[in-house]
Amino acid sequence: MSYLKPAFRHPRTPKNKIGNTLKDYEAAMSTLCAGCGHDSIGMAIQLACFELDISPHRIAKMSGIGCSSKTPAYFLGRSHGFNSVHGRMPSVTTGANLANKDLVYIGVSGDGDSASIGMGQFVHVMRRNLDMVYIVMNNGCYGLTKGQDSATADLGSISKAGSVNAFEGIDLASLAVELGASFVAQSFSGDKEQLVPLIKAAIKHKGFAFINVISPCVTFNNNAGSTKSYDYVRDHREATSAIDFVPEEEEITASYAEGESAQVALHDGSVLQLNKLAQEWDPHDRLSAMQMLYGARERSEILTGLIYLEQKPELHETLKTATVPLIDFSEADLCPGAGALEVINAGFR
Amino acid sequence: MSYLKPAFRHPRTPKNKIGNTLKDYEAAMSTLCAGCGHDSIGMAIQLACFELDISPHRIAKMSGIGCSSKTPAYFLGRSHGFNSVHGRMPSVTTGANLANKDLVYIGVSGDGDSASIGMGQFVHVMRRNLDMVYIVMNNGCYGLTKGQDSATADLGSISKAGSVNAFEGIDLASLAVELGASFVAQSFSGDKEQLVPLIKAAIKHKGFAFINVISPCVTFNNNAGSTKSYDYVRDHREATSAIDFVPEEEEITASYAEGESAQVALHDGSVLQLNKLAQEWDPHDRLSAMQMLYGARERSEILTGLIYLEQKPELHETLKTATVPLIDFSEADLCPGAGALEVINAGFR
Amino acid sequence: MTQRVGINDFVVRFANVNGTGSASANNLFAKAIFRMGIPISPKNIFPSNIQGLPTWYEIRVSEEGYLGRREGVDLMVSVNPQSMLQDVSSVKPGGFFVYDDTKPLSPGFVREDITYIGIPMTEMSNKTFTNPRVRQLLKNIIYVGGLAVLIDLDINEIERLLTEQFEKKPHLMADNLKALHLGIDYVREHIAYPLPIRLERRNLLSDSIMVDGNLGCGLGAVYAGATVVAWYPITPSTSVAEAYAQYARVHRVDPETGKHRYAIVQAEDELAAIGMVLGATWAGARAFTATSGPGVSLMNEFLGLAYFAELPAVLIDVQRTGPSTGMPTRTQQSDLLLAAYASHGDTKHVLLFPSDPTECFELTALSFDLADRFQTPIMLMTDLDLGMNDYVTRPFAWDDGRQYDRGKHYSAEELTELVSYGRYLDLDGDGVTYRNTPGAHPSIGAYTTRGTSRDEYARYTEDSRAYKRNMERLALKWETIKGEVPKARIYEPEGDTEYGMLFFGTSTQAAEEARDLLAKDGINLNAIRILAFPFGPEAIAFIDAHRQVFVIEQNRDAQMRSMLLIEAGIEPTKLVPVLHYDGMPITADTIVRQINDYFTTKHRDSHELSKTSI
Amino acid sequence: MTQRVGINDFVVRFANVNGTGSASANNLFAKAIFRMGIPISPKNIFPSNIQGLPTWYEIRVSEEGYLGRREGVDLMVSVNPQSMLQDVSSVKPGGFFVYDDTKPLSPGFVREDITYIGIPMTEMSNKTFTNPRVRQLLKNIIYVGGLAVLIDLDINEIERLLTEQFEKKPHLMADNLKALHLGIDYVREHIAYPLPIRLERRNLLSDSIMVDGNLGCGLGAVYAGATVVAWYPITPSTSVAEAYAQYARVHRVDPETGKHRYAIVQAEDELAAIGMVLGATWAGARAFTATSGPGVSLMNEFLGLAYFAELPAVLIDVQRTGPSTGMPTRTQQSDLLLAAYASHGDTKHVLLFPSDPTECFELTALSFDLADRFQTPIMLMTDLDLGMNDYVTRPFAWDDGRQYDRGKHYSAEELTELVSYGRYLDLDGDGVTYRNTPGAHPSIGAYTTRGTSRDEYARYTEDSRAYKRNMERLALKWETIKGEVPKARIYEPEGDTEYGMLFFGTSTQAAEEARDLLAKDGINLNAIRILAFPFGPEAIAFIDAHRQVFVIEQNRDAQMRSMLLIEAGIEPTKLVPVLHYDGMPITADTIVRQINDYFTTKHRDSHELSKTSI
Ligand SMILES: Cc1ncc(C[n+]2csc(CCOP(=O)(O)OP(=O)(O)O)c2C)c(N)n1
Ligand SMILES: Cc1ncc(C[n+]2csc(CCOP(=O)(O)OP(=O)(O)O)c2C)c(N)n1
Ligand code: SF4
Ligand code: SF4
Ligand SMILES: [Mg+2]
Ligand SMILES: [Mg+2]
Repeated sequence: MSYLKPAFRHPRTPKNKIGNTLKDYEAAMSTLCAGCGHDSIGMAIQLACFELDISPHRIAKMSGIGCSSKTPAYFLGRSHGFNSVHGRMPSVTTGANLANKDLVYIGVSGDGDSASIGMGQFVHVMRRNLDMVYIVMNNGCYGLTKGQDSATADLGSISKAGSVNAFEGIDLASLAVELGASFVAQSFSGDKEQLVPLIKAAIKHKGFAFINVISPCVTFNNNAGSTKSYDYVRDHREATSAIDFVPEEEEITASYAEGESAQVALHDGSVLQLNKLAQEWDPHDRLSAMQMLYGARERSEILTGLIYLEQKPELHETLKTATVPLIDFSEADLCPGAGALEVINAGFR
Repeated sequence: MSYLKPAFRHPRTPKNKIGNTLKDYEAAMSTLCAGCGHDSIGMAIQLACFELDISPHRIAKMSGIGCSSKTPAYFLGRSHGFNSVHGRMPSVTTGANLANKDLVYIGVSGDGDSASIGMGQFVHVMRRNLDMVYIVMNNGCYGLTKGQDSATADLGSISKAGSVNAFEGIDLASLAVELGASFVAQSFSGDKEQLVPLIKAAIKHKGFAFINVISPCVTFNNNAGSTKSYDYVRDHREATSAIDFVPEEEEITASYAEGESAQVALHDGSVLQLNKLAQEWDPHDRLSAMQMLYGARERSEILTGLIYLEQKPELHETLKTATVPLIDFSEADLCPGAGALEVINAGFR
Repeated sequence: MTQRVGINDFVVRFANVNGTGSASANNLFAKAIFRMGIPISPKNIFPSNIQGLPTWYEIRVSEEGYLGRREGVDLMVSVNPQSMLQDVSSVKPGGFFVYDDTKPLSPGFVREDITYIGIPMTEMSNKTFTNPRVRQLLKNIIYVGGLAVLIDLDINEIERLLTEQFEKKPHLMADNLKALHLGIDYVREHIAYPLPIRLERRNLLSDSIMVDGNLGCGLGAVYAGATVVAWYPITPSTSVAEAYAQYARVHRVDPETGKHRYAIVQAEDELAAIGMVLGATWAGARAFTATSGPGVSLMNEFLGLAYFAELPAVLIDVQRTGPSTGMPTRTQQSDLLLAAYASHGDTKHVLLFPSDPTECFELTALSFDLADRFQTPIMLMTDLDLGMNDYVTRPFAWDDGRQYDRGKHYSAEELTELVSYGRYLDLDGDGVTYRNTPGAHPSIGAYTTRGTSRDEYARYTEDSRAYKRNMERLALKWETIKGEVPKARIYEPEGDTEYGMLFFGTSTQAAEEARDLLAKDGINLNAIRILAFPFGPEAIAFIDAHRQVFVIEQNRDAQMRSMLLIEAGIEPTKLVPVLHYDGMPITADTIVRQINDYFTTKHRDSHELSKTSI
Repeated sequence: MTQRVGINDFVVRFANVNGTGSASANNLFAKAIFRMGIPISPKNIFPSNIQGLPTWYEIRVSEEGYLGRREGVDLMVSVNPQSMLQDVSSVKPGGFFVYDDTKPLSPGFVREDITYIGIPMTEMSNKTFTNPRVRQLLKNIIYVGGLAVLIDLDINEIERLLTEQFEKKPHLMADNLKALHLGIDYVREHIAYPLPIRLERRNLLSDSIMVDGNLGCGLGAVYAGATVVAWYPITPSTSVAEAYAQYARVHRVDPETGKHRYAIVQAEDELAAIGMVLGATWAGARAFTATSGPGVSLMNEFLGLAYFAELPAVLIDVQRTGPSTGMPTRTQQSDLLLAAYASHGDTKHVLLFPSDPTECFELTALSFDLADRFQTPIMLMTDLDLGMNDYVTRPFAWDDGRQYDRGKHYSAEELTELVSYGRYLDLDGDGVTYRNTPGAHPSIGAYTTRGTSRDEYARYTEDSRAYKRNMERLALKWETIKGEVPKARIYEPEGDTEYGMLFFGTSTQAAEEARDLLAKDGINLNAIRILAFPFGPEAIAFIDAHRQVFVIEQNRDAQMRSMLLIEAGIEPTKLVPVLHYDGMPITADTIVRQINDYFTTKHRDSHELSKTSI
């Protein structure tokens, strides 16, 4: 499937099943640097939502602070957004989701936002398996504050200013697997073919869906010697598989030789079709996912594609909250009333 | 080697090589609950320092907030201590160590202190490979605030109040391995035979040495159904190996069958002698350490002993700071003086 | 020696070891007095650890209804050898010292001016019971029995309370009764009773309840329709979330499906807790957090976001003794300045000051209305004394006709009818603008909430004028709020006087008593109790109308006075600080002493305090 | 049309797109004027993004030495079509509008009352250079050349500056010179020059330097012997740490071993940054962090610990426009209240207020002495305007005879001679006690630093009296500090007047100018500049001596005025707020306008502002 040819076509502007054009998923002009990877990711999000026939107003865009966290201003203009404070998007999204479980929560963050100041919340939102899509636009640097190394910068990576990073980088994907994220993928802002189906699957996944997207910063970290430059990533990426997102109602037609492909069912019945699978990789096995990641790291490869997927209770299931969103309960549903208070008073006499 | 019989003996009170008795390593009476695991860990720390012949005043005790973080008041009374704020011991220790690299930094923390509020700092102190010993006194609950589940409480573990923990616990040991901690071990407050040599090795290790010590909370989390109770831990622990700490000057005498034992050299030439090794475990291989931990978890075992060890630059090496502690530089060493300022001024004219 | 005499007017203090189960015995004792219809105020004075350290429980009995703390102990019940020396010395001359004479009293503990009463509690308990834990627990019930006889506490009330408590555990009941009567019998046989300080039934409290403030807060949040609670454990606020949970489990669980109409998250820290609250209110729910000083410090950045992005939030700050970790199990009113101006930049926050558990309930419930109406954080400034001690207080009340005030908020239908929607458009000229719920309308109303500056249509801007317009509107909103928060309570004037006293929260009971005491000494003071910040015009008018106003508060730096100076344009010499900050609840004596000092020294006209840093 | 006229007295503004290399061309232009010995003050007005949005660079030229911002542009250099409409309208009547006429000016941009000067910068650049990036960069140099001719800027100075800059890159030098002369030649050939607003060499600035405040801070920290720096990037403070690093690399690296006599850690966030600073000072080093409002909010809890546990720390707060994320690239003085009373409980913190880069250097260096002397955080309250803009200022100076004042601190030898050591024993009666260095002495001096209450010997205690003694000592220390922080600067009295003005930090330049302007109008004001909080007696005396004092500050809520009310017992009506808070640096005009308004309206005697919430 290609994102360039939506299944449903219209003489002029293609519309999706709910009658929206791609334009309905667009927003204000980006003010990021021309060529910034983040903008491509925003476009991929738009496209995924368009193709999944989600009404924009049922999507909530959540972010922290950084160039990456600004992107919600540049995609999905008809969705509500919450551009919060630095590193705290996970908690804000948790609260929002608890209040209204029926929106699609798409959180975008940066590597500074998530791996430095936001590390604590990042870890804990995974632990709670909050039902959301969490995309880190990972450029190995602090774009908005002019290019300092971030905690995901690889050891030895050279910044535009010429300094060599002396610390080991945090691998967000393996960290997510370790911490029990129920959907973990990795991709590249320059690879829409892979990114769009991954975002779709992430949206359809019930639980915490993490996508670590390498997204080069053209202004501060796209130089030779940087391991987050367009060139470097293009040369070093290695996919776990080719990937197709198949909506629930479509039939899966392609057939592949045994052992080379797999189908991963998502919560609502849609399917991720994985082709040309990497050897010895079982997307449902944590340890196998870890091995893939460690192996790739050893070979200086950037592993992309789906990495790990598991179905387990998301936060509302864990907390046993009502099926109806909490914001839909009326005063009558919530307030025990004067009568109950009499009984309560009596208990304190 | 047994902690009950120090090598050097004295007719009455045994003294160590620098002429101190164990008493010189003791402190005020504990105010923790009788039987609290934390007190045993404090005693193990004292013993390790005594047996390593470290002068107490060259040790700095660092902690956050919690019952665990109070323990520095109850061990090593002749060492300076810094009982900081909740979850922030790592940053305080980082600063102290940068200022004076020549002290032995022993940080103690709780699972609430490290895995919840302190997660961000915990992650980053590992990334920096700060030269310190970091002990989490892990009881799966918030002792000092009366027993709430902590983030390390296992899924399904039952608290004294009878509630069943609905969240997956964070495995601090595998997290530490994942994040590049250069020394990772796990132990049990009730097992001094294992704990004391591990603490000694951690002190001798140059870099970040993490020991996750299961330390039951007798008051709030020692009941049946808790996976952090004395009984549960005793029944479920599984050691990676038996362990002996051999100071640098001693000769290693014991001999073991090939493949069943290993010697791990520490920075100063002392050695950890590992006997009855677990199968397929290489303490120098991250992936192997991960596999051990994941395997144990699957079998509901608590893996104890040394888990992973690596030599890599600690923070001072990374930052290229002077060999002499920074606090030892005088004004003359630090201030460029009036002459230099003239040159600087000229540059701004 | 003259023994202290008094009917329904004395202070009993129990000296125990924490973690030994004394709390429930002491509560039993207090509750029985309450059931006799006599006003009491119990205070728990406990250490910041879990087991083995001294802990005290102090009950003031006051038929006159003075429920502030009072210094000095009339009757000490000493069950803790660790603190015995200190306990002996805190008894007032003529007072009584009940102790466990299983072991003889050491001569160092003997004072000539108090009466010693030995009861061999341990011995009796050990003789009668076998299980060591039970022995320890029932030793406490033994002294309750003994005391009952000594001070004429109605034994039927105690037995009735035990019956209620052990309804479902009859085996425990028997042992408890046995222990109770061991104590009763021992005193009846060996000691002259009753003491000159004793109780007489009064039935003054037919309607009152006895409950702590944190319960009031948690219950108030359930009643106000809060559905999302995010918190991080910290003494003394923990029981707020617990109380909410307790009542939500009863009243908010669907009996058929077992599904919850609420969500409680124990967050990873306070930053996350307040973040969750803001996410939840943004999405349209009512949400709150409860914490104490260190938590408020950590929430600073988010509080600024909430102020500026205009998000409702309710924060219950159960204050404890600061700064820093301070004394976590002691009380203080010292987070005022922090809370009022939390976060960088120009910010101001609404504070409410409850002074008893009933107000905790009422003002918590009101907080949610105010938060929705003004789209800003509302902080309930309670404290350890109020939050964790039982108070005899008016019963909780709820008017079933009351409706939640969700403030200015467009429904999807209303949005459809708008020509254009501007989230920050001040349509009514009161600085308060219209929200809408994310997801409600397919095409109108979507905007991005942010902490950066934006125009009336919520569009990002760095335009100085748009920024300034917004800041001016926020200042206007602040003016609007002044008229809408609970008014200060002005007391009936006390004769003709130019002097007033101003207080709030848990200083109320002691201040009221001090006022009466001073009046008896011929010093008349008018009085006002502040219920909210910002201050309403009535509070300013009160101060303006007096020559001098004593501002009574439980902190070192006269923080309420500072806020009055900043916000109300009051001449500093007018406001005389009366301060108490040692971590114990304030007493009437302290207040009387400081006010008397003021009048008897030269300070009268140009008091020093107002000129120095206080 | 009358054209604006003026020698060495006008405002030039450059309208550029950020990320296009205009900054260095504009700096070149400014520096060349500076080299002619004419006072200037450049201001960068830049967006909070990295590339593609409008950015302005404004230079005020003022022979009289008025270096505050001035409103209105005399000469606009428009190189950004995006903002052209706005740029046209901000030119004063009679002013000049230089633009790139590669494309014709759209008629909508034409005003009758200003003079348009077209220079085909893009065309010339594209014709001459091939590489697109070079074309963009050198277009900027072209307009510098053109402007030089227009306003008589000394071309030799520009060439000399280029030579210095490209000393090691001769190939760049040639292109730059070529571009410069393209501009020069074009104007000489096509346009009547010079304009009526123009420059004349004055050589007034023989000793002065031109530098920004953040550099001053970073350099000051190197000189003061700071060895540990922990920070987290945030605009506008980032360049403080960068400046420190830059000078440390030169002056603190052992030439033989390459080892550093300093350690800089980019922390994971601001909480960690301040934590590291406290750890370092605890261990005996001098350490600092630099941040802005959001960072200070996050550091609140640690600041309370530092106050209470008495740990030195230096925090450089480069303030920006709040609240919340606010306008990150605009200036404000609005973190004052937060900083002064940061953290829960009773806390007070020392603040210093530099007003130029030289003072940034001096006061940063002093901060380390004060922090060590008083064992408490010292916050340097600078701001974006001062931190990121170049100022013409006195040269940095250092007295080689000066010695670091490490405060009360026992050496190992002194410890040995002590009978007993109490970390918090007030031996000198000034509230300041004796530290020692961990690890220094084998048996004496070890104690535990903590945020919980403790006695004089640093032993944990929950004793109310010990707690209170400690809090009283901290209050006493605060009194001691008042006499030791830099005194306010009182200006030469201006005739005979009952009125005064009070200002601090970056309001200084505009306030001084306003004072002169008002004096010309017959309104005489005495003046005082605050350099530190707590306020010294000289500041209070100044206010006491005047009938009315205008308090000038760059925030909405009159925060400095609030602090004066709280701390100094001043009658509120006395302090008239003069406020500016739109994110742009304050101007003399704004101040003059507000003060004039005050005198021309009824406010004079009972001004409203002081009675309402401001
Ligand atoms: C509390 C706080 N600290 C620091 C900052 C300054 N700041 C803004 S963005 C940013 C880092 C952005 O890095 P990243 O998240 O990787 O986003 P990018 O710009 O690279 O996409 C920082 C440190 C801030 N806004 N708030
Ligand atoms: C900022 C802050 N939040 C909350 C608290 C309250 N608090 C004290 S100890 C503690 C948790 C302790 O748990 P842990 O670290 O596991 O230590 P333990 O007592 O179990 O040894 C908490 C939440 C605090 N002191 N500071
Ligand atoms: S600075 Fe980097 S991350 Fe930011 S917008 Fe530009 S290219 Fe993107
Ligand atoms: S409460 Fe638990 S952790 Fe705390 S001292 Fe007691 S047993 Fe130990
Ligand atoms: Mg980044
Ligand atoms: Mg714990």
